[in-house]
Amino acid sequence: MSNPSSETPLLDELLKGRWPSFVKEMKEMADTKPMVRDVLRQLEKSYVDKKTHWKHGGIVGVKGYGGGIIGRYSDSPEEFPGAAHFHTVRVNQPAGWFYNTQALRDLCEIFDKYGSGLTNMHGSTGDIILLGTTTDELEPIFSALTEKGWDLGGSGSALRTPSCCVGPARCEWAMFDCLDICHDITHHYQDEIHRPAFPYKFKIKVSGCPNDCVSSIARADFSIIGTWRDHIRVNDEEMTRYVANGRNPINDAVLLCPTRAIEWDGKKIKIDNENCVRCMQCINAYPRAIKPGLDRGATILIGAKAPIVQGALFSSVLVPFMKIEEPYDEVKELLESIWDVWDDHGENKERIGELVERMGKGEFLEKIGIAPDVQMVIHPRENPYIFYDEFYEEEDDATANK
Amino acid sequence: MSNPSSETPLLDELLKGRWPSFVKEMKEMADTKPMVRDVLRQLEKSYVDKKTHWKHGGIVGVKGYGGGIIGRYSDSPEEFPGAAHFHTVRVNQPAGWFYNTQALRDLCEIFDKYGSGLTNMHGSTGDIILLGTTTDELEPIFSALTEKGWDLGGSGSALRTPSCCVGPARCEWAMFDCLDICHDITHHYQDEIHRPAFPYKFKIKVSGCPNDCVSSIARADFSIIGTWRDHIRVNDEEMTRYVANGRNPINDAVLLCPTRAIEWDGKKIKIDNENCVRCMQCINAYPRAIKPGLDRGATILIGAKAPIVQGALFSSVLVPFMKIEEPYDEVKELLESIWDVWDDHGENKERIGELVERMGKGEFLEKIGIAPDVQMVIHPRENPYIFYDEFYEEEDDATANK
Amino acid sequence: MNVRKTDIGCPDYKQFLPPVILENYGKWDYHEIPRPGVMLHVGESGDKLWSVRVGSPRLLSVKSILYFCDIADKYCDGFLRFTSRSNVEFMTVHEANIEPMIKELEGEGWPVGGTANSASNVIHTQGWVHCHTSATDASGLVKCVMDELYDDFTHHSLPGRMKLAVACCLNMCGAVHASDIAILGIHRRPPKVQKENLAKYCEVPTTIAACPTGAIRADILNGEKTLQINESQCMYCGACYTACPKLPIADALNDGLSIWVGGKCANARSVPRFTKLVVPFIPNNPPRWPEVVDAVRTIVNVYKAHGKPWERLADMIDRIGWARFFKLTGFEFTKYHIDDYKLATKSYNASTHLRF
Amino acid sequence: MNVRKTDIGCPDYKQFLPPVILENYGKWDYHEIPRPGVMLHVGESGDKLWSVRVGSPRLLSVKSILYFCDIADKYCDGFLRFTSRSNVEFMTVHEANIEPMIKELEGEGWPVGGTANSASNVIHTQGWVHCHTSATDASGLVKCVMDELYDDFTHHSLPGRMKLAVACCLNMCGAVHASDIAILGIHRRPPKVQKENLAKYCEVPTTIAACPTGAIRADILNGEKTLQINESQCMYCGACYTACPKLPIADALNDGLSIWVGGKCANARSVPRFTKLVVPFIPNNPPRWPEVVDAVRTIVNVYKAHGKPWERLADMIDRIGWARFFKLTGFEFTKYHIDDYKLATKSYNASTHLRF
Ligand code: SRM
Ligand code: SRM
Ligand code: SRM
Ligand code: SRM
Ligand code: SF4
Ligand code: SF4
Ligand code: SF4
Ligand code: SF4
Ligand code: SF4
Ligand code: SF4
Ligand code: SF4
Ligand code: SF4
Repeated sequence: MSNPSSETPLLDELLKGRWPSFVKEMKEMADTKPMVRDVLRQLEKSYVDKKTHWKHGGIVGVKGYGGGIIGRYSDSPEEFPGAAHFHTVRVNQPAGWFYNTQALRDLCEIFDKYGSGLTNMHGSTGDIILLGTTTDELEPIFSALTEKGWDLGGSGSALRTPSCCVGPARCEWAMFDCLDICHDITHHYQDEIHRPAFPYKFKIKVSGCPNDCVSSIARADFSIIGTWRDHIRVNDEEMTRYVANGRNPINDAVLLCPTRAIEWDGKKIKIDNENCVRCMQCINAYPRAIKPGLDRGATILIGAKAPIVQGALFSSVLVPFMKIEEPYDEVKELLESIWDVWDDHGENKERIGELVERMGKGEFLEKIGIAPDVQMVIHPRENPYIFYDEFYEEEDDATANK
Repeated sequence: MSNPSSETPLLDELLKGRWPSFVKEMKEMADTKPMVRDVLRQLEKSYVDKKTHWKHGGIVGVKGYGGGIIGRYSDSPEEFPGAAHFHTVRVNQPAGWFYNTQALRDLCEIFDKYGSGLTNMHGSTGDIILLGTTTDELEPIFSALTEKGWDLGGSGSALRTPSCCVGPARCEWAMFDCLDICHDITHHYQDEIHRPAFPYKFKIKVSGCPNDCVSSIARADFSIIGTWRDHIRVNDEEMTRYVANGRNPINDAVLLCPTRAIEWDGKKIKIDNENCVRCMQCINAYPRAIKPGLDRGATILIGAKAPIVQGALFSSVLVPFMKIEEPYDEVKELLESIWDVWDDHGENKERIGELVERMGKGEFLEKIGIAPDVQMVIHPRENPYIFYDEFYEEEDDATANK
Repeated sequence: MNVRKTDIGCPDYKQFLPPVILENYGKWDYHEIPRPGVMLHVGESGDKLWSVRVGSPRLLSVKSILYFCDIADKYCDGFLRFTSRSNVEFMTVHEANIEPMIKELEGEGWPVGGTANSASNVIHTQGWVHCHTSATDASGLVKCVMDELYDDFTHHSLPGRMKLAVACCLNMCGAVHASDIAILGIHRRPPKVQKENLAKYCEVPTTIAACPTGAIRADILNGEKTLQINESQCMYCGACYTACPKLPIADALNDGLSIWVGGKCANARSVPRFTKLVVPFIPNNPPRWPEVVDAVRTIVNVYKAHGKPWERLADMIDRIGWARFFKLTGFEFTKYHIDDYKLATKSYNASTHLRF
Repeated sequence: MNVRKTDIGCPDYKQFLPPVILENYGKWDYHEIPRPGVMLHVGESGDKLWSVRVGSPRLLSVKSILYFCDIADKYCDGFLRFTSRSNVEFMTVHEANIEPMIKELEGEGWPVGGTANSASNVIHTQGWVHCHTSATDASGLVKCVMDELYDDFTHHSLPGRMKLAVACCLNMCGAVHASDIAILGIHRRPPKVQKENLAKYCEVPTTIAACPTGAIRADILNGEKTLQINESQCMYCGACYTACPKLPIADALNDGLSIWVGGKCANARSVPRFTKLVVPFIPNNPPRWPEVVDAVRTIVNVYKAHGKPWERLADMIDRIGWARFFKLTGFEFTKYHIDDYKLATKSYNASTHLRF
């Protein structure tokens, strides 16, 4: 039999170049796994045909779970029998994507034994992904995983695996314990993750500060982003040291501040805290000299999603400031009241952001019991199409005229 | 009979105060004109009832014209017989709203003779308005007007009276002859003004520079706004003189420039002309020291309107730069190609801005034969819903695969 | 017999331009504003032209216009003009005429001002004086507001230009959608259909077609055609009343005013901007509308206290933020302030840029 | 017999945190980036933690993961982490370990970099490797682009942060809608309905319901239920193919790529921004997609030449204007660039702010 590389001349082009090659990763497993070899051959065919050779066909899963597995089948199973089934298993990552080597070695062993031995570290939503196994192996793999303390992630119309930035574990700017709340919420809502019961998918992402290192504002239905309410802390000495080292706070902070809230006169940093919009720029540029305040919490935003169907949405402010403290009851109550309204009013495959848009944010706020706040909008309405709740009836009119 | 003032106690409150009183204006005519007295009495009733007492009811006009008169009837003609008919006559103003006293005296005589003697100088669209006359007087008033060289303005689904800023007549910033083009267009399109044949109203307003003193960008379907293409002219000596007089160009220009395109080092003005967006601020602040360039013309924008039905629109860029020169053929050709497309595709009561919105600006441009230009948008599209004109058919596919 | 003249268009503006303008046409060099209400334009030739701006209620009797003619004849060689805001401008090359002319005008109760950083005159509409869809009176509101802002019209008392507008219904005949401060008359209920004998007074299909939201449907009453309005679809625009007198929309109890700020038309510094809602509803309280006047005064005071030179109200609010604007004015932020129409999403705050 | 375990959730992260992190948890003082790919975090305690960031293709075999484990055991006391962009981070308190560890990793072909002002790794999706709706291959594109940007990953060669993303269809599983540079696979034609025997393979009502635009209608063929697609309503999203295998959307001739720029997620300086279209269509040209690589290189070069410190691509374009960006890159501006979807109006230039 010929060497597998000769079967994939186009893909072999991707073994060249300096960036690590996914083809190399696949070939490494192809040597021992016919499944991977067939997937590679099928991929080569895609490179020739310029189209995918996967098809969708029915839901697969493990007992008692409504999600966590993405079923995938070759459209040419005769040609690529090893690729006939090639489902992915989504495994819930630990908060912050931290591992010890023992845990990873356990996972590798399981993935090698029951599947292709290929992974995505990690999927876009944050899961550990075992890229490819057969329907038969699903139950065994699930048992092996739970045995070692791992569980599945989400898919379908369910809560998806929450994720968070590295936060307090390694970052000076984490305004609350992102890892802990991410872990806590994941455990608290196991049922919502594993048994799809929502109108559509729901994603939670947690960033410790407005830099938003998990892109929560763009990719989560419910975005928790750290912020502070009190004054920025400044240290003129440290700034003087930066300047001595050749840094220029006028260029790196003053001129970049979106609201012109910071001044530097060569000696002192002055912050107009009333106008500071917590954009992080001066802090990012001078971590030793400028630090967030100490009255910390998070802004909660709602509704981000990719463009299908109504166009992409970013999350927008729902609660300008909330303290984020164990046991996170306030967050959970908010989540549940949102899910209730979504349950009552959401259409099938309607993301929460689309519901807010369709219903109107003012109406939505009323339904979840939050008072309108001017910080929720960039500006008040520009059109006069106000539907007033309050007005007089004709009978009042009659009375009034008497 | 009692003194008219006692009939209108609420309105009499508006005789008080320092600002000139419209009630005083009306009362002046009420003394001699029962029509005005009844209108005043009806207005007093509105002040008591808190509602209008006018009703609409059928179109009135002069022979051969489809517009120019707004029919108005009292809803209580028995109570206010003088207000039974109280139509307005819209008279086309001269470009720039300049008059000599003889012309005004002529108008006053006509308005006094055939109507209420009340006017609006001017209506919001720019017309001279005779506020109130009866159906019988319409033909006589029209003859008297034309006799003295005046004609009606527009109403209904027609071209409305174009208007323009004071421009070259008294302003140093007029980038072209706004009065002349306004006059020329008005005369060229008499038929379009007087005989409604459009899907809806169409307004043209002409401003000599981006300050837009006739709010063309907010209130005209077709906005002609002066601009220049070459470099701003600066005069350091004049600036030095302003500074000697206590002015501060850093505050009045440098910090207010939207693109930071202007610098002042205490001696020299420096303009980054590539980045100047022609916002006028530095020029407005220092007319003697900073002046627009000399390669002058106008930006043409399309589509402004008030909010009914789809929300208010501003005009948006259609032609970033056009030379505006007699006989204004380029402007006229553009206008006509727009009207043609509107005629073919506009729905009843659909303003041109709404059509552009519905059809898509790209499509609209194609229809009127203008090439897309990035200056027409704030930014390129954010969503992936592109409908491609070009693609291969299945047959091509078959061929290609052979 | 005379041939009936038609389509003669407007008279030629050139005959109405004073000689100094004809000579310096397109060749003006610069201008100054020596005092509120007076502009000096200087030509490249060195010629000078003074213009005196006079506030007008816009609704003018021919008597007042004739009075203006007298002034123009006396001081301005018989020329005058009106502005795009309905003010009157008296132009003269005789500097010596300025003071006596102003004195005479002011003596007769005509305010001189409205230039540069003063409150503008108010662009407005017909209201109860002449329109059938009006939810309020425009001229009355303007009178009350300008009485209040009189000193701001006659002085350069503001940080920057301030443009006001009033419209009496959602048609917004004027500049309400793009003014620093705007007062808008609003209906809050659908027209009340006078179902009986309706078809006698109105053409049913035309009326149905007139409704922008498709809220009107044909109905039958006593075997005759009539109309009905779907309340939840109606946005109270009054277009149907224009078509059919049996659908009056005026409703003394539910009509009133809303107040808007932060629009602008000029491209100066920032791009043009739409006006934004600040007070959703104030009941009609003629003849002096004190609540409206108060609200306007509040806004003007905040602008005076917090605006920086050249800043329009919109520019100031950009700088201090809407939250602070609501705090400073004391207006309440409600769900009505949150857009829920077509482009609403674009007004949501999709960032953590917040001021605490 | 063992009880089947379910709903145990993810393991506790605490067990995976190295001791120095447990001790300094939430008490970090500041950080520095001593060289590309290396971060130093200093605790209030004075403790120091170095992290080495390694670029990963994301699609990893267990062999590579085990190799990473070996490295972590050797240099990092057995701890490591992955980033939100699929890079690997090796953390150590032993400064002396840094250089040998980097040498070893680089020796095995693992690039160290991706910090601060370097090109980021590319957030991407499944493509032909695993997804049925893909219009292109994600992993292949990423490989080609990162080969080209390799030196920009390993050096701080850019004015500011530059975040890249690839997605293989409009579902945009990732960050395409908010990245500095994004490559998006697109279909340009509706699925081709395989009408015969369709009902045997798919549940017709579910498929009809799956279409976001309502473009799919039931039809009858040979007396059996089948489907038809209204071409002019279809926006090529592929949702129907997910529901029914008889509606394949992949189409070698009409599938391809589009290129987008100027999105961002961080609230740093400016608010988050959506990505904008710059190249509407490039045909698929595997295995090296040279036209795509060229376009990305062009954009990166313009950014390098014209960006100012800290500016993201979006910030730079704000400053120089889109017209200049198109001029500098040489990309053609076409009608496809002009939005014609729901919120299009908001993207029209409603001002005379123009650069000539
Ligand atoms: C007379 C008039 C034009 C006309 O044909 O009638 C006019 C005349 C001048 N305008 Fe204007 N503008 C006139 C209406 C406008 C309008 C429209 C309006 O008021 O409805 C605008 C746009 C309004 C808006 O943005 O909402 C307008 C925006 C400007 C600006 C930009 C102001 C800004 O900073 O936003 C300038 C520049 C300036 O004032 O520095 C300007 C400047 C000027 C100058 C200085 C031009 C000149 O060199 O002569 C004139 C004297 C200004 C003054 O009043 O101090 N003119 N100007 C209008 C007077 C109206 C009135 O009676 O109050
Ligand atoms: C007289 C005038 C107000 C004034 O007091 O000055 C006026 C009065 C009317 N307007 Fe207007 N509009 C007047 C300028 C405007 C403007 C301002 C402008 O032209 O710069 C606008 C906003 C700009 C625009 O065109 O969008 C305006 C937007 C409307 C609309 C909404 C149109 C829309 O597409 O949004 C309507 C409703 C309609 O057309 O059915 C309307 C309809 C009306 C009607 C005809 C209502 C009706 O159906 O009877 C009003 C007659 C009132 C009356 O009793 O005379 N009027 N109207 C203005 C015309 C005077 C003149 O010819 O000089
Ligand atoms: C490790 C990671 C978090 C994690 O939990 O995995 C991380 C870590 C740090 N980020 Fe981040 N960011 C990480 C993804 C992000 C993302 C999300 C993304 O890349 O998809 C964003 C938002 C992206 C966007 O706007 O599109 C992000 C926006 C920032 C910013 C704001 C950048 C800006 O100017 O726009 C900062 C501040 C800075 O760099 O000055 C920041 C700063 C930092 C700091 C300096 C925080 C700290 O003090 O430790 C960390 C090192 C930065 C570096 O790479 O130089 N981080 N950071 C992520 C590394 C991804 C990678 O492997 O490349
Ligand atoms: C695996 C993953 C891409 C990857 O390579 O990492 C993925 C893969 C798929 N996504 Fe996704 N999405 C993945 C993250 C995302 C993200 C990013 C995120 O979560 O941060 C988004 C954008 C954010 C969002 O949720 O809007 C995303 C937006 C979509 C959409 C569009 C949803 C929308 O409302 O706009 C669909 C379509 C759908 O749900 O029918 C979709 C559908 C799919 C499906 C299930 C398509 C299908 O019907 O079969 C893909 C399965 C591919 C496969 O072969 O496994 N995927 N998907 C990501 C999940 C891995 C994980 O669990 O960690
Ligand atoms: S989001 Fe903020 S707290 Fe979290 S890692 Fe990034 S910079 Fe640190
Ligand atoms: S955090 Fe941002 S807004 Fe606040 S002072 Fe610093 S740069 Fe300005
Ligand atoms: S628009 Fe420009 S040219 Fe016309 S009057 Fe105003 S400032 Fe002068
Ligand atoms: S005209 Fe405006 S954009 Fe141009 S330099 Fe002057 S202030 Fe700046
Ligand atoms: S705003 Fe409304 S009520 Fe006022 S004049 Fe215009 S159409 Fe009439
Ligand atoms: S008021 Fe306007 S929206 Fe309401 S029914 Fe009449 S036309 Fe329709
Ligand atoms: S972007 Fe589209 S093709 Fe790519 S993984 Fe997501 S759903 Fe599949
Ligand atoms: S591709 Fe999308 S839009 Fe087109 S028919 Fe299928 S589901 Fe509908």
